[in-house]
Amino acid sequence: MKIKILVFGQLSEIINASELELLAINNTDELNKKLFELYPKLEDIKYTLAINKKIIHENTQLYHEDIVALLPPFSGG
Amino acid sequence: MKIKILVFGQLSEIINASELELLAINNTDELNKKLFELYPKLEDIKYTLAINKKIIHENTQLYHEDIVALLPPFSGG
Amino acid sequence: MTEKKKHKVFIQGTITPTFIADSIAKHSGKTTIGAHDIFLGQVRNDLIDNKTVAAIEYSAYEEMAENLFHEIREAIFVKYDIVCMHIYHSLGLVKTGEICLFVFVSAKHRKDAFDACRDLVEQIKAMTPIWGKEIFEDETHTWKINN
Amino acid sequence: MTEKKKHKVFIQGTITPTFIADSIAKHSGKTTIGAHDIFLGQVRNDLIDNKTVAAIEYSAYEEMAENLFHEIREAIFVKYDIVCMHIYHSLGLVKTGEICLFVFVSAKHRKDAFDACRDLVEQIKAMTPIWGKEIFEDETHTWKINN
Repeated sequence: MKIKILVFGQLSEIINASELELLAINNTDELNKKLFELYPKLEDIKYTLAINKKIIHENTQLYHEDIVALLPPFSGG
Repeated sequence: MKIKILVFGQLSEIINASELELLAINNTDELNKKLFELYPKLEDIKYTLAINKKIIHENTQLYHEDIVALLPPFSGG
Repeated sequence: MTEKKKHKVFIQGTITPTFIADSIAKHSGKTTIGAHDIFLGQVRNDLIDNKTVAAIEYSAYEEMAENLFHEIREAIFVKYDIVCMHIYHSLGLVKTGEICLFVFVSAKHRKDAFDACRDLVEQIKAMTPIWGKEIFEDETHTWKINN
Repeated sequence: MTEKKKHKVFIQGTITPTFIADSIAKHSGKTTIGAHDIFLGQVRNDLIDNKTVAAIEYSAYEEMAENLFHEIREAIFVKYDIVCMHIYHSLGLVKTGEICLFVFVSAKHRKDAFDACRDLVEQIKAMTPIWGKEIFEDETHTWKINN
């Protein structure tokens, strides 16, 4: 099982990439835990997750080839 | 004593002029009375008076060379 | 204060998109501005008693209107935190689909721009001695009523 | 409905006054319109920790933003009695004094134009995945925070 992660805004400076792939992640809680291990500075910044372009607010099951976006606070306009 | 009357909007169609002069008018109540005598159709249309570009809402003394404007409801914009 | 008084509001005929673009472009040097709100009034082809409006002919008590525009401007500057404000209103004939009113408010933040622009438009409609004669396609006319 | 989805929101670089003028001019054929409200966002030269913003570089999750713009549009059309609506947002570099957001709402009556335009701007700011990187004159940067 493979998850594609898209990284935006200031998070891309912490992760130092705009895209990454993670394997064997079952849900978004696991994903966040994994990300905090890999990039401890992520814990300092509030971000929201979107799965396949839909924002989620609770722990959500992930499936093979899901696209998860890490969205820091929006600042358009 | 001479008062200059400026006539605007649809009132100019009733009075058939955009300007007129009246003599020996002491206040705005007298002015309205005189106008209704001269142009009975004026009674059908709500209008406001301005003396020297200031709107008045009560009977007001008039002085020589005052300029009184007859203002039908505004419809700018 | 006296400088503000010089602002010319009335424009003969319609207000063109090019005129609006030039007005917008002039604000690029004012770098404290973060938000503009622009209101445009456009002449509608209203159907009144089965006749279609083809144009509006605007007239005004110009001197009195200019005094009032000045007073309204001053009060808006006191009431809202805005950077600048422009008002243009047509006189004479404006055809359906053409623009007859251009109100332009700029502020640091959008809330002030929105609040001030709307307030300004309402005051212009309610308080300034301007009249619209709605001219139908058959050349008869009626006098516009604002709501 | 599908036609509305085709609207292109993102524009590379600043939105020019000429582009805005062309957009206004295109509405002269829509003679049921009586009122336009236009909101423009302009890049401010904010002072942050003693450094002056020289430009903002915008990025977005474009596919997701386009879906959201579509949803926001549909909801606004249901909520207000408006004739048409256009949204343009810059991507990439926009310098101070330049325009980065252009929201254009047209309606028969001014109340709907004002209400819908403001609602639209607030929703765009709150809901669409767009980010502004504020670039200072010394080429360092910070990430914009909306309020």
